[in-house]
Order: sequence, then C-alpha cells, then structure tokens
Amino acid sequence: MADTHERAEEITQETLGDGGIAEVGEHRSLWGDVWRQFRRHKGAMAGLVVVTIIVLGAFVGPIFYPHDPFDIDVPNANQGPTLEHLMGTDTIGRDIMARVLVGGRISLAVGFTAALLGIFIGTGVGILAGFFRRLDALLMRLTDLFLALPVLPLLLVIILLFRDSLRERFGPELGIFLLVVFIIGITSWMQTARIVRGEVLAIKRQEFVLAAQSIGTRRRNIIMRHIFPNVLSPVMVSAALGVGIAIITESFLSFIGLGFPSDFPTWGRLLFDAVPFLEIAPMRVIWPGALISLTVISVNFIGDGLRDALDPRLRSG
Amino acid sequence: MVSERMEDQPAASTGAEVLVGVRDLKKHFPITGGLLKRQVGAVKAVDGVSFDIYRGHTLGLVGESGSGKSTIGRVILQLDHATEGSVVFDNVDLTQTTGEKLRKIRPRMQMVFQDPHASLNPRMTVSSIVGEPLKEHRAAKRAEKLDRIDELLSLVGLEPSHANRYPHEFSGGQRQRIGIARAIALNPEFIICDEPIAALDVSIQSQIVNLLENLQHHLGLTYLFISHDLSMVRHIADRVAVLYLGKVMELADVDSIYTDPKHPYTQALLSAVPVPDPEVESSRKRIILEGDIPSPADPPPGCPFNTRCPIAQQRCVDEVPEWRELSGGRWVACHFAE
Amino acid sequence: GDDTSETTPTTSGGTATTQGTTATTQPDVGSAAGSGGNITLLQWQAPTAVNPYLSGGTKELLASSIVIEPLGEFTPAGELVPKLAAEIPTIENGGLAADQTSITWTLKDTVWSDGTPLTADDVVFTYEYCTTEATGCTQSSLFAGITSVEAVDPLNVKITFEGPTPYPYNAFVSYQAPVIQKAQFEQCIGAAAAGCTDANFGPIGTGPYVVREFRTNDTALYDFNPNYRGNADGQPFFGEVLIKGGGDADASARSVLQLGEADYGWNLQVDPTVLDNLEATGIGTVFAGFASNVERLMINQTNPDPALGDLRSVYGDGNNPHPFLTNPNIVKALSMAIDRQTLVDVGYKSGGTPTCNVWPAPPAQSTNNDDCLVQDIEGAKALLDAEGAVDTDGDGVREYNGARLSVLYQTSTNAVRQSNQDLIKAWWEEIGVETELRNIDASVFFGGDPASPDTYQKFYADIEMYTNGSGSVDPQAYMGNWVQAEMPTPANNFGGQNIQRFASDEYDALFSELTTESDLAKRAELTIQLNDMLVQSGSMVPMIWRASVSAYSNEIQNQGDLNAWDSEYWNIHEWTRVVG
Amino acid sequence: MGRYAIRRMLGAIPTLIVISLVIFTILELAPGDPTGTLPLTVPPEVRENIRETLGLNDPFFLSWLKWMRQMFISEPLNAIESVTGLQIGDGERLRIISWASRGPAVDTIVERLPQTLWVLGLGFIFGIIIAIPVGVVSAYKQYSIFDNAGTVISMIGYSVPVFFTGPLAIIVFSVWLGWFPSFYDTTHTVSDWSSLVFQMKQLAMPVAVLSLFNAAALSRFTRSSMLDNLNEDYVRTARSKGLTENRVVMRHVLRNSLIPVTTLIALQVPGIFAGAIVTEQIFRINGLGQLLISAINGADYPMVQTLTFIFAVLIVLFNLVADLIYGILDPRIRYE
Amino acid sequence: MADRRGSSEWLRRQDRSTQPARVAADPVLEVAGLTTRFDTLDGMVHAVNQVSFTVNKGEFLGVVGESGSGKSVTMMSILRLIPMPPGEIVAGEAIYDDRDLLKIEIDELRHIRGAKIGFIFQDPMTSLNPVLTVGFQIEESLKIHQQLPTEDRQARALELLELVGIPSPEQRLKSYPHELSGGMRQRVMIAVALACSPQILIADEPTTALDVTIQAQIIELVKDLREKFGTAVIWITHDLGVVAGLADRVVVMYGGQIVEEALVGELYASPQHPYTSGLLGSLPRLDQRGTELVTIKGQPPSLYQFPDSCSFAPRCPYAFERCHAERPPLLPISPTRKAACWWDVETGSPRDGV
Ligand SMILES: Nc1ncnc2c1ncn2[C@@H]1O[C@H](COP(=O)(O)OP(=O)(O)OP(=O)(O)O)[C@@H](O)[C@H]1O
Ligand SMILES: Nc1ncnc2c1ncn2[C@@H]1O[C@H](COP(=O)(O)OP(=O)(O)OP(=O)(O)O)[C@@H](O)[C@H]1O
Ligand SMILES: [Mg+2]
Ligand SMILES: [Mg+2]
Repeated sequence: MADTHERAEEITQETLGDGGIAEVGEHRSLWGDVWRQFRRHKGAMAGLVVVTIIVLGAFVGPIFYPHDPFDIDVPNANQGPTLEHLMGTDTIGRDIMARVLVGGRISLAVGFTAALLGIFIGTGVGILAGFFRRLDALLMRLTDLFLALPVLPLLLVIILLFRDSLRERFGPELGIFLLVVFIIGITSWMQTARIVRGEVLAIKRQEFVLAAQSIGTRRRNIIMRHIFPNVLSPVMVSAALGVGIAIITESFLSFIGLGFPSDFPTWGRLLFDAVPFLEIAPMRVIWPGALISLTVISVNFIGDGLRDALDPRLRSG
Repeated sequence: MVSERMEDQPAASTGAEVLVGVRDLKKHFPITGGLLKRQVGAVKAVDGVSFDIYRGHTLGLVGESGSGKSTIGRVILQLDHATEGSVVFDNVDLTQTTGEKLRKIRPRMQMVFQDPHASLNPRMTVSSIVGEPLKEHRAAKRAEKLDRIDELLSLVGLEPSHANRYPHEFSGGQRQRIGIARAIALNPEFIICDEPIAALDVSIQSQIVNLLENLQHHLGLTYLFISHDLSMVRHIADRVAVLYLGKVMELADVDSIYTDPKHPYTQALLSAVPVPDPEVESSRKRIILEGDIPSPADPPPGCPFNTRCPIAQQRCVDEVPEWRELSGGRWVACHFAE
Repeated sequence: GDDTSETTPTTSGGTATTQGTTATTQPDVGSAAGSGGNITLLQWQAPTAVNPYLSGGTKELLASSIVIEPLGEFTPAGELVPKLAAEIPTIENGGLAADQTSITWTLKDTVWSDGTPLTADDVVFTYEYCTTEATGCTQSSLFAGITSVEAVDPLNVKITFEGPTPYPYNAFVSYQAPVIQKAQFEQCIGAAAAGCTDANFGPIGTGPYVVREFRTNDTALYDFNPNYRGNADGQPFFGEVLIKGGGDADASARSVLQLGEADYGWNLQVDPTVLDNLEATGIGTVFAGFASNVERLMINQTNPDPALGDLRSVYGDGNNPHPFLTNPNIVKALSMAIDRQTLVDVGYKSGGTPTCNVWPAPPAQSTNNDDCLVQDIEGAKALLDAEGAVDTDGDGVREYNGARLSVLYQTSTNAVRQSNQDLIKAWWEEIGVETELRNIDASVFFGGDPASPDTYQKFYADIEMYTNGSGSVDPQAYMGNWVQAEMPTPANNFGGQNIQRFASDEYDALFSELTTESDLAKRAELTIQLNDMLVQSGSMVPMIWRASVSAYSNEIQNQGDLNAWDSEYWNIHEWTRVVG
Repeated sequence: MGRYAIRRMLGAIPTLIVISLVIFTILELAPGDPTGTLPLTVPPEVRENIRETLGLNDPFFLSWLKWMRQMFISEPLNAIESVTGLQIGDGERLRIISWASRGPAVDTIVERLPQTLWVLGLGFIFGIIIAIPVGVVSAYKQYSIFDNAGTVISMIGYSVPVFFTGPLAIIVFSVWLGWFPSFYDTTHTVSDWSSLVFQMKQLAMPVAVLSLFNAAALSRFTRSSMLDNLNEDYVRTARSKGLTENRVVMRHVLRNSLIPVTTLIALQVPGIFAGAIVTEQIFRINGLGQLLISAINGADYPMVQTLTFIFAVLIVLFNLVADLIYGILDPRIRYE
Repeated sequence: MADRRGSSEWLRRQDRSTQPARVAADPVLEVAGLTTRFDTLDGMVHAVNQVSFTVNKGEFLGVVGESGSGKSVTMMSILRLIPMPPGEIVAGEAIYDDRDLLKIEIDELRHIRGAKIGFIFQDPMTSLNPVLTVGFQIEESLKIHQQLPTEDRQARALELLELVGIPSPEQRLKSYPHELSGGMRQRVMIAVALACSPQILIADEPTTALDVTIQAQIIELVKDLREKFGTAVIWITHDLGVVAGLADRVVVMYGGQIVEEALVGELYASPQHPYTSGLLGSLPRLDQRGTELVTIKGQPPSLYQFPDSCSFAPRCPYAFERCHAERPPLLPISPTRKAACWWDVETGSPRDGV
C-alpha cells in the first residue's frame, strides 16, 4: 500500500506536469440541475403551485371549514351558493364545499397511491424483463396479456369479489380505497413496464454496466445501483401522468357504478351525482369537474416539466 | 493444430512471461428467424483467434469497425461467454471459471472503455464510481477507502476535491481519467483499453495516452490496447495484431509491422492512414480497397479478405489461409506472404 | 264477435266493475286503425326478448304486452276485466265451479295476427309450454296448483285445480301470463325453447301490434295488427310503435319532458327536484300509478353474527334469535324515529306516499298502524328507555341485555336508497342506535346466487331495505311469503320469501284461513289482520308506498291512469295523439 | 410481411386462450346471478329451475370447453354458412346463447356492430384528423400561442371525463339550441339525402365528444414525436437541399413522426372501448359498450364472455395492424 | 527550421500542378465578421466569434479544429441552417454572388442552398431520411431547383450514383438508407449534395464516422469529383492528416475563432500559432517512440463568456500579460497567411507593430 502511495505521488507529478486539470466549473448536483431546469418551465411551476394549493385545500381545508360533509339538513336541501354554503347544498342538504374538500382527499390519495402502485409494478416488471433475458419473453407476454385483457369486466368482478371482504378487514372506507387503488394500479402498469424495459435494455448495453460487471459487482447491486437510478427519469414522468390517469379512472369507476359507494364523497362521485342537476345547479357539476381537470392538467404540466428537466439533450453536460 | 504451434511461440520470440493466452477463441451471436424463431445463422463476431499477451507489455489490436475488437475484449474478461476456445489468464482457464471463483479473479483484470460519457453512471458521484470496486470486494475499510479514492484520483491527475461531483461536471478527458481510476482501483495486472481515446479530442488524446503509459510503467501493467488509430497504436504498443472480420490477419512486433507489413490487408490499412504532412501525403502511393467489409453474419469462404484483396486468387476463395509463423516471431494468415 | 263491453263480472280483487276504462273519449270515428303515425316509447332498460315466459322482467313483459294478450287483465284500479275472454268466470255466471276446484274460460272469437283463429288449444298449449320444466319458464308459479288445462271446445277451456281455490285468477291473467300461439311455439317447448329466437323475438299475437323488428336490448319496432279485433273501431290509432331502450332514467325523462323527442318514458326513477324541473317545461306530464309496492325495512329476527359461521341468519327452530331486534318495542322505536314524509320528499315526491302497512292498497288498507306516520324521536327514546335499552357506558350507543344497539343496515346500490339510508342513519344515531351502512350491487343483492353472501335472502345483516309488492291484485300469494315454511334456510338453498325469518304459528293459522275463504269482504279483513300482525311483530317496518312513475307527452291522449297492476301499455290500442 | 403477420396471429392464439380462461375464471368467481333481474315475485323454485336450464350449475371447466367449442367451431361455421348460403354438416350446432335474450349472442353482437363502428370509427378518425395537424403545428411553432393554447385545450379535453362533457353537450346542443337529437336511433337507415342529414345529426355529438377525447392525447403525442424528429440530422440535410419548410415538414418530418404515433394509436384502443362505453351510455347508442354494461349488470355471462373475448381479439388485431403499418411507414422494420 | 525546405518544395510542386486550385483571389464566398451565439438555459454560448475567411473558385479549403471550436456552426450559419432559436447570427456577412446570404429573403436563400452550395454532414447514419428511398432523396433537389421532368430526374440520379461509385445504381435508387453501409451512405450524401452541380461543397467532417479504408475511398472520390467539376470545397475535419493531403489552404479554429490561416504546406512546415504547433506536436511520431507525447495541457475553453482575451492563453506555453488582457485579431503575417497571436514564434518574442 505504502509504495503505491509513493508511486502515486510520483505519477501525479508527471501527469500534472504535462496534462494538468482544468478547473472544473462550480459544483452542481444532479437533482439541483433538474430543479434548476424545472423551475424554468413556467407551466410546470404553475402546475406545482396549483397542485400544492389543491393538496393543502383538501387536507388542511376541512379543518377550517365550518361544515361537516356528512351533516344532513333536509330543509336546506338543494340550495344554490350562499354565504353560509359557499357551493350550495345537495339533495339532502349536505354542504357541497365541505364534500368537495373532503372528496379531494380521497381523489388525490387514490390518484397518488394508485399511480405509485402502477409505477411500482411497472418498474419492477420492466426491470426484470429488461435485465433478465430469460424472464423477458414471459413478462412481456404477461404485459401483452394485460393490455389485451378487457379491463372493464375484470374491474367489475374484482370489485364485486373483494369489496366486502376488504370492507370487513379494513373498514368500509379503507377497504374500498385499497380496492380502487389496487384496481387502478393493476390495470395501469403495462405502459410503464414497456418503457422501463426499453430503457433497461438500452442502459444494460451502456458501458458503465459492463464496467460494473467487469468489477464483479453482484447482479442485485447492478440493478439497484446502476439500472434503477437511471430509469428513474422516465419513471418519474410516467408517475406524473399516472396520477392524472388514476384520478380520471376513479371518476370513471364511479360513473359506471363501481367506484366508491354513493355515501362516500370523491370528486368523481360528486361529479357523477351532480350531472343530473346540470341545469338546475350547474356549479355543483362544475366544481368537482374543474378540480379534477385542474389537478390532472397541473400534474401533466409537472410531468412535461420533469421530462424537459430530465432530458439530457436540453441540459449541457 | 494451430494452438499447438502457438504453444511455443512466446518463448521463441521474446522469452517474456505470458499473462494472457487466447486460443482459438470464437464468439458467435445467434440470429433467429422463421416461424418458430429458431436459430437460422450466426454473427461470427470473433471467429478463431489466438494470441498471447506478455506480462508488462502492450498488445495493440487494430481493425475496422465491426471486426470484433470489442467482442474479443469482452470475451477475455468473461463479460460475454465464448462460443469456443479458451482464455488462459495466469494459468487459469477463464472460460471454465464461473461464479464466485470468477468474481475473485475479476479484480486482477480490468477494462477502460471507449465512451467516457457512457462508461460512467451519471447518477453516481466520482467517489462512489471509483469506490465501487473497493466496496464490492471489501478491499478496504471505510476510512481507508476514502484515502484510497483520494490516492486513485491523484494517480490519474484529478483532485481529491472532485470526489463528490457527478460525471456530467467533467470534460471528456477528465471522465476518461475517472474511468481509468476505477480500473486501477483493485491493483489489476491486466487492463483492456477498448478504444480509450477514440472519443477524445486530439489535444486531449495525448494526455490520456501519456497517463496510460505512466501507469503501465509504474504499476507494471499489461495492456491490451484496442484502437483503430494506427498511429497511436504504433506509439503505445509493443506488438500489434490486425483483425479483420473476426480473424487475426497479422501479428508482429510493432516496428516490423509498420515498416514491412506482410499481409495485403495490413498494407492497405497502413496506406490508408493519412499522414499529417503534406509532403509525405503528396508522394504516397495509396492502396484503395474496393468495397466494404463483408457482414460477419455472412463471411466469404476461404480467406475473409478475398473480396477486397488486390492480390486475391482462386485459392483464396477455396482455402482458408493457414495461421503461420514467418521468421522473427511474425505471424500471418495469407497464402502469399513471406 | 260478441260485444263484450256489457259484461260486468265481480272479481275477488275488487268491487263490481263497469268497463269504465273505455268509457272516456273514443277516437274520432273518422280515423282509421293505424292511421296515427308512430309513437315512441322510451324504456331505458330495454327489453331483451318479447317472450314473457323466458325473460320475465317487467321490461320484457311490457314489450310483449302489446303483442300477446291474456284472458283477463287488471285496470289501474285493480279490477279484473276480460281481454281475450268473453267474460270473467265467476260462480254467479257459472264459469267458476261452486266448489272452486275448476274454472272455465270462454274465449272471444278472435284471430291471431296471421289470420288464424285463436282456440282453446292455444291456451292449453301455453300451459304446457310454461309448465314443462326444461323450458325454464319464469312465470310457472302462476300455474301452480293446477292439475290440468283442457280444451272443452274450440272456445272453452277448463282449468282444474288440486283443491278448492278461492282466487283462481292467476293463470292466463295479466301481462305476466298471456296466451301464445301453439302453431308458432309448438317446436319450442322444453329444452328447445331457448333456440327459437325468431319466436322469442317476434311472437305472433292477438294484440293491437305485431313485431316488425326486434333488436335485443335495444329497440322493438311494431306495426299495427291489421287483424286486430278493434280495427273496426279505429283501434289502434298508431300505425307504428317504437320501443327504444338505452341510457338512464334521467335521460329518458329529459327526452319526454323537455325535448319532446319521445311520447312516453317508463320508470323514471329520477331525483324529484330534477323531475319537477323538467316537467315545468310543459311538454309532458309525469304519471304515478300505485299498486302494492312498499319500500320497507326488513328486521332480521335471527342472529347474523359472522362468528356463527354456517348458522348465521339461520332460524334454527328459534334457537338463534337476534340479540335485540326480536323485541318489537325496540323496532317500534326505530320506526318512530323515521320521518317517512322526509324520505318521500327527498327521494320520491309524487312517486311515493308514507305508509305503515305491508299491504297498502285498498280494499285491505289497514289504518291501525298509522301512528307511525309522524316522526317521534322523543317517543322513540322514551320507548327504548322503557325497554331498558339505555346507554350505560356513555359512548352514545344504548345497550340492551348486554348487547350494543349497533346495526348493519344494507340495501342495493341506488342513489335514492343511499340518501334514504343516510337520513335514517342520522335519525337512528340520534336515538342512540349505532348504524353502519352498506350497499350491494343490485344484480348481486337480488341475484339469489346461493354461493354469494350478499343476497337479500342470506340476510347477513341486521336490517335490510328494499321494495316488494304483490304480483297480483289478490293478496293471498303475497301474504303467504311470511309463513314459517317460506323461511330461507340452508336446506332450501336460501330460497324462500320469509326474508326476515318471521315465525308465528298464529300468523300461519290465520293465513291458512285466507286460503280457504272465498268471501271478498272476509278476505280483505283477514288481509288487514295479517298485515297488522306482521307490522306489529316488529319484523318489518314499512315506510313508503311506492308508485310506478312514467311520463307522457302532452300530445298523447286517452291513456287513462297509469296502470301499476298490469302492463302500462294495457290500453295502448286506445291511445291517440292530439297535435296542437 | 405476410409470414410475419401469420406468425403474429399464431402467436396471439395462446394469449387469447389464456384471456378466455381468465375471463371465465373471473366470471365463475363473480357473485352475480342472471335471475337477479327477475321481479321479486318470481319464487325461488322457479329461479332454481331457470338456473338449471341455463346450465348455470355446470362445472366450470366443462362450460369453458363447451364455450371454446362454440366460439371456435360452431360460430365460425355458422358465419360461413350464413354468408355463403352453403350447408355444412347437419346444421345442428349449439351456438352461444345469451341468458338474457335467449338468442345467439353473436347475432346480437353483429347487430350492434354498425352503430358502434359508426361512432367509434368516426370518433377515432376525426380524432386523428384533428390531432395530427394540431400536433404538427404545435411542434413546429413550439411555445407559440397556438402551441400553448393547444396544450391547455388538449389537456382539458383529456382530463374532463366524457360523462361530464357528454351531458353538457346535450344541454347545450339538444336542450338550448335544439340542433341534435339527444339519443341515437339505431333503426334509422340511410336511404336518401335527408336521412343522411339525420344520420349526421345524430352522430354529431357523440362523435364530437369522442373525437375531442381521442384527439387530446394524440395531439400531444404527435407534438412530442414531431419535436424529436425536428431535431434530427436529416431535417438539416433536407433544409440544406433548399427545400421549402412546408416540404421539409410534410415530406420528411411528418412520416417519421407518425411511426411512433401508430403504436400509440393501437395502445389507445382499449381506452377507446372504455370511452365508447360511456359515450354510448350517455347518448343512448345501443352499441357494443352498452351491450357489455347491460350484460354485466344482468349477469348474462355468455354474452360477457363472448363480448370481452371479441374485444380482446380486436385489441390484439389492432396491435397487429399497427405493427404492420409501422412496418410500412418505417422501411427499417422488415418482417420476414 | 529544417521543415522550411520541405514547404518550399511543396509550393513548387503545387505551382506545377494542374489542379484548378490556387487561382489567386477569385473569391466565390466571402465571410466577414460572422458571429453566432446560442441562448441556452445555461447561458449564452458564444459559438462563433468574428470569423472571416474567403473561399476562392475551385479552391479546396480545409478547416481544422477540435470539437466544439465552432467549425460546424460557422458553416451552417452561412446557410442559416442553425436552429433559430436558440441560435442567433448576431453579426457578419457572407457574400456569395454579390448577395449577403445572411440578409437575403429566406426564399432567395433556398435557391442557393442545395443548388449553388451543397452540404455534406458528418454522420451519414442520421443525415439521410430513414424512410425515404435514396432515389427520392437525390431527385428531390433536382425537382426543387431544376424542375426537371421525372425521367430526366431519374436518369440524372442514376448518373450521380454511378459518379460517386455506387455499384448497381439502378437497384440502389430504390434502396433505403439503412440498407447501405456507412461508406455507401456517405457516397449517397455526396450525390445528394452534388445533384445540382453546386459551386461550393461544404463537407462537415464527412469521414469522421468512417473507417480508415473507407475514408480513403471517400477522399479519393472527392478529389476526383473536384477535378471533374472544379467545385470549391470546404472540408471540415479535426484530423490534421486528412487535410494535409487534400487542401490548398487551411484554416485553424479554436474557441469559436480562426486562429491561423495558411497554405497547407506552410502550415505544417511552420505553424505560427501555438495552438497549431501544439496540435501538430501532440501527434505520435515514429522517431519519438518510447518517449512521452507532447501535450497541450488543460481543457478546451468554455464558450460561455465572450472572449476578451486570447482563448488559448490559459493553455499556451508562451502566454504573457497581453494574452490575458487583449484578444489578438487575425492579422496577416505574410501575403499568404494570417495568425491571431501576440507572440511571434519566428522571433520568439511578442509580436510588435500591432
Ligand atoms: N450482442 C451482440 N449481438 C449480436 N451481434 C453482435 C453483438 N455484439 C456485437 N455484435 C456484432 O459483432 C461484430 C463485432 O462487433 P464488435 O463490437 O466487437 O466490433 P468492434 O471491432 O469493436 O467495432 P467498433 O470499432 O465499431 O467498436 C459486429 O458485426 C457486431 O454487429
Ligand atoms: N443548437 C445548439 N444549441 C446550443 N449550443 C450549440 C448548438 N449547436 C452548437 N452549439 C455550441 O456551439 C459550439 C460550437 O459547435 P460546433 O458544432 O460548431 O463545433 P464543431 O467545431 O463543429 O465541433 P465537432 O468537431 O464536434 O463537430 C459548441 O460549444 C456547441 O456546444
Ligand atoms: Mg468496439
Ligand atoms: Mg461539427
């Protein structure tokens, strides 16, 4: 050891003598760079602000809002917006604003968790398929199968099958929540899996993976250290898009009568229940509709921003 | 028969110790097709290659793109499995070694890659890149490891203060230095340099070559230096092997091959290299080869070079030329060379 | 043929009738049959077939009712009137045997739409068709208790019963049991029934219309029947009828009431506010027709505790009683806490009336339970206190004999039911009864799959809510649901209509009295007694007498009242259009 | 290419068999029951009898095999017979019978196909027709007002559920303006000019709603694909040849950009079916989507099985077609 | 100093040569003060700074410099082919045929692109449209610029393919680029560029992506073609060997500027700019085998700042104060050559008089 050290100094002298090193620019961390880039994307920043406001509104808002979303007040049913009830009341006199705020919690939670689940499955399958040649054909077949499987009847049946057992185990709210999240997750991972697989195949060919192999890095470590961090950027973009898709899917499930039960306010459910009142009380439809759209749009913009920020072509080396 | 003859080759020529012996090495990538996706052919990327690399020396490996240079490198390091043949490293046949045993040998042989952008994980800091081999082989304790990383960085001419930065903050030449630091981290005996300077600017190339030479000198390294830059190979290598379509055409010490190439392909290759001197250029006779290098999936019969060879005859199509030794430790695969 | 309009039989279902239904405006003498253009009927739940015997949902029955006809039918008021029969057979007119073991129907002289005459053989064949087991006939229960159906002569058909049958008007009466043509269905009996698509989609009938084109689950297009017996009177008025399916009740209501795209919309279970708003456009009118449908709470008399495993909600000879719901006063308190009028206002408006009876319709309408019509939260609390159901541990929920008054309250998934559930839950929690709500998809809840834990028959809950009513004007079959033999048990695969597991020997005895009583007034009195017994037992809390709700375009005339006892199209041959 | 297509089709068979098995298993597990739609007055014995006659109590594997036979042998033979008029065998074949209608499921599906194709097809085609130009212009004028507006509009189009835009369209165009009927008449046949106009009118709203939904995602994707290609070297080559911008974009960039878009279109197909289900529900078009929903609600399993299976076949087929189009657009892909 | 003789010999030989080159000052293209920059998210990239040079009729001009020195941007700016934005041509003129290419209408410029000035790009793999046939891509410029009827176009395309030495050209017309090898593709690129017999051919590193044996083929081909048509050629490369045998005159770029300009013989014999000499010195030499290579220490300059001083100064062994304070302009130091350096290598002292 000691003499390598000596030699090192010697060599350093020589190498520096002729080559030297230029000053390397100021230190910039990888994610710092991404953030710098992201901040320049106006749409993405606006999206981030809007999503933050919506999330705060949903999770903190109800604490300050005076009405309970489940309080029935039949004499005051079907009111338009008033100072008392900012968005009016529904058919049995519940405050719509309170319901929209609380509904946001569930919709957002569903959106984010389901996207996370979908991404988790997709990334897992994608990495396994891309990395292990033996699993590839099998997993890709599975992906194709899921893509070709008509999901609607599947959804129906899964919901019918497990709704009550889950309800019993986790209580009525958490049970159905888990179910909806599971269903959206299980039907939305295929795209991510394909993207990730493609990415892994490309990364696997890159020399730094070969380098790791030549060092004798174990496969587990190659995946965790080299492959996974590098597929993170498409995964992040997929995740951002996935949130929007999950929120819409939840509302779609409500529409076909499969989502949350009708006594359970989510944006999709509120929107669906209010559609017949489109003429009488248009705002009742507009509010949840607008919030769904706003969230999805914002999240999409964030996804756009992330994509740009993570695109190496747009960043100087 | 070929390998038999090769056995006594090193002793005959230089007397130096053989560190790596490659015998009749083949690497065929299957091509699948048809209704049932059966194998219908093979890309013969490396098709029967034999050579020795002497301890402390540099073997240059030149050839055109697609001739199989990188594949040879990967197969020697067992990053790809050989289809046939053996790679003997310090008396161990690597093609027969697997699992943990192979992992134990890996630190002794390393690789420096062509593309300084692709060979460093963009999501890892310099210290984790350089430290990865140490970590994987538990070669050093934590504190020692940090010292060792500093030491390695200064060995390759970088400052220890750069350890916490990411590869994208460095220029191509500096990245290549990081790659070299990683390769020497475990004190290897043998390093394969796969076109380490091809992606660098002319003004930086010489820096890296100097570094490699210095390291070799001080650490007693053995190199397989892969390149298509013939002038740089001439500078750095002791012996040179010329590869064409997965086969070695000619192997000799560097001086003889550059001054007196025996194989028509070597002759053509050398004559095609432009010389940065207008005077020489204007008086040079060029051998311009016709056509392109054939596809390794469908190599021509006989001598692989027969489709472009200016002196080819019917014999070259009918017969695979023997890999034979000429005088003075020169090896050639041509019917007509002498 | 004979002029049958004079016949005024008395039926057990109602008082003496005149043929008042056609007494209103007759179509213009000048207008020929089929000259009235087309009429569009919206049935958002579209019919899947036109054969009432194979797919016995109301939607199919409706679609077939304008093509094939029964011997007798009910008016909106519940009176039985002849259709294909010349008159309603009674003991007085000799059609019904004095010992009530057989009945003989005389047919009108009528032809099928293909021109062949209707004969007693067709009636006999209909009986055979439906009672052959392999046919899978959905209406076979209407023919229960019959030993034979014979053609006495081409126009007389005799039905013989197993024993004395005080109410013999189930077979061949109402749109549930019309007469099909033997010639057409002869090859379609038994296992072959399902394969006869042409016949099932386009039965030949005697009614005012014939099927021109039938698209399952989509549309049914009819032409007027040129051989219809009313042609001479200019009946039917419309030349073409289109039954259009698809969408939902909201969209149907809009089409009829606001856009004028259709002339009639069936089963408009729409939020009352929305419906009122649409009706205000002034293009159409909402009609409600009351039969015997009652939205009720069923109170489980057995213990549904999941810990019981296979014994869950099983009567087990009374050894498995519910911990507190077998106490009628506790159930009474629950009933008192409910403001039925509010439930109606929120979910039904004109489509419902508060009721306290299982059998809500005259003449057997009881008034003995009417105190429940006014909500009385304080009274309910007092009653619970009096029963010793008090909150001993201060968690806001009462306990009774050590059991918490905590109920699982289930129903089928449906917006109105859910809002009613929400309201009731709020009231119950006010009187200290904890309530967990649960809703189950209708196809599962009512599906009756013995393997499913979620059917209303399994009743794995404390309380469940749904609507039921009698298929017939006569209450006998309906009241028979609550005898002990009807209890769903593992032995009968949970088939059986005594859903709440109500067990009373007294009730069973009273019911058997009803099955032999032929005097109408007495029958009504017995029905009231049975009704009161059920309600007061605390095994059932009736809440809303529900109407069928449909809407007509204001252009449609002569449709009369909405018929909830029979097909809403029962008198379609009399409908006309007045433009302007 | 032909051989490739055949290979892909053969390769799809195991997938489809697995899918049919999955569908069967799921429906077997499903708690619904076809007698659930009967009035409560129908007594339990009758229900049990009906279940028996429907074959509901048959063992699961047996009914699957039976269905497979019907689907792959009886129905194709029957189709051949009815098309060619030939009689094959004795004609006594058990077809797949719907539990709800007691009629052959496939006949109903064939009956429903036209309206679904009209709406889906037009919605799809118009979606593409709108999306591609919008995507192209947005990309070419990146960050212009048009591009930004396009981004916002398409994101709204994408994020607002059809069951919101649909009723809104009905309120505006049927109720307020009275331009279009609010429901779709499946019996309407186009015979002359005025009936064609009517057909157009009744298609207008569903097609518009569906096109917008389809166009939204597609235009974004076209845009990004165009952007990728606009940065390619060959575009610079084309410009260096002196081509007009129009020609550069239309001749060189567009075709290259459409290559990945075809894959996306194929991947969208399942989503389009889902969108069609909602659209059909809202505009009361009794097509395949409505059939599926009502079959599911009525627990009409033979219908659900057949229909979902046909959907699966269509999805597989669309992917195959997309692959082939991919091959046509991109000469680098060569299928042997 | 010994090399002096070599260069004069070379000049002599050039004078004798029959090549159409070296016709004194008959410029076809005059570029002056060209300045291009890119407004990137990381800041302004000063890619080309006040570049001036001329190309004479039939002349072969070599442009050398390392990666990022602004060679491509300079040439693409002339035809306004850089992406705008982020690129911007801030100043300068490029006079061709009495018109300033940087100012004329884009439609007018379009008639020059491809027709009068042909362009060959570095990477033949990506520079051809992958989905269009070779024939189509060659015929396209004929169609645009010469409005030839279809048959003539085909005939001409065939002729062009033969000319660039592609075997069985009839079949190749229908081929797609991916069906050809790299060398063949680059030949096709040349055919595309030559389709309308341009007066100037700009070749941006046309052989960098190719193997040496193929590079030799392409170089021979361009030599031949130039002799046939008398086209002026601007050949961009970073391989000093390639221009040595090809060019009449060489321009050396560094950090977005021209640092030296000279006849080819002069340049190799006596480089006047330290960068040029460093570059030549860093090439491995046979006679110095075993010894270390000479290197230019340090890294290429950052282009994020506009050069106020000599951009090579940080790496320059001769640099003195002035170099760090003032940017040396490109000035003539002899009738045939120019250099941008404050140091005079001839005398070994700072250049005076400027
Ligand atoms: N994984 C693989 N599968 C199939 N063919 C391969 C694979 N890797 C390499 N080849 C083929 O093997 C041949 C030799 O490739 P190799 O990369 O060794 O060439 P090379 O001499 O290193 O070329 P270059 O100078 O371009 O790096 C090529 O034709 C290549 O296409
Ligand atoms: N589109 C662009 N956006 C931003 N910067 C650019 C762009 N194109 C070129 N540049 C910058 O301009 C500078 C000069 O680039 P140019 O391509 O002219 O170099 P070059 O001399 O041709 O190098 P090479 O030998 O690598 O082709 C580089 O620093 C490059 O980063
Ligand atoms: Mg290689
Ligand atoms: Mg360049």
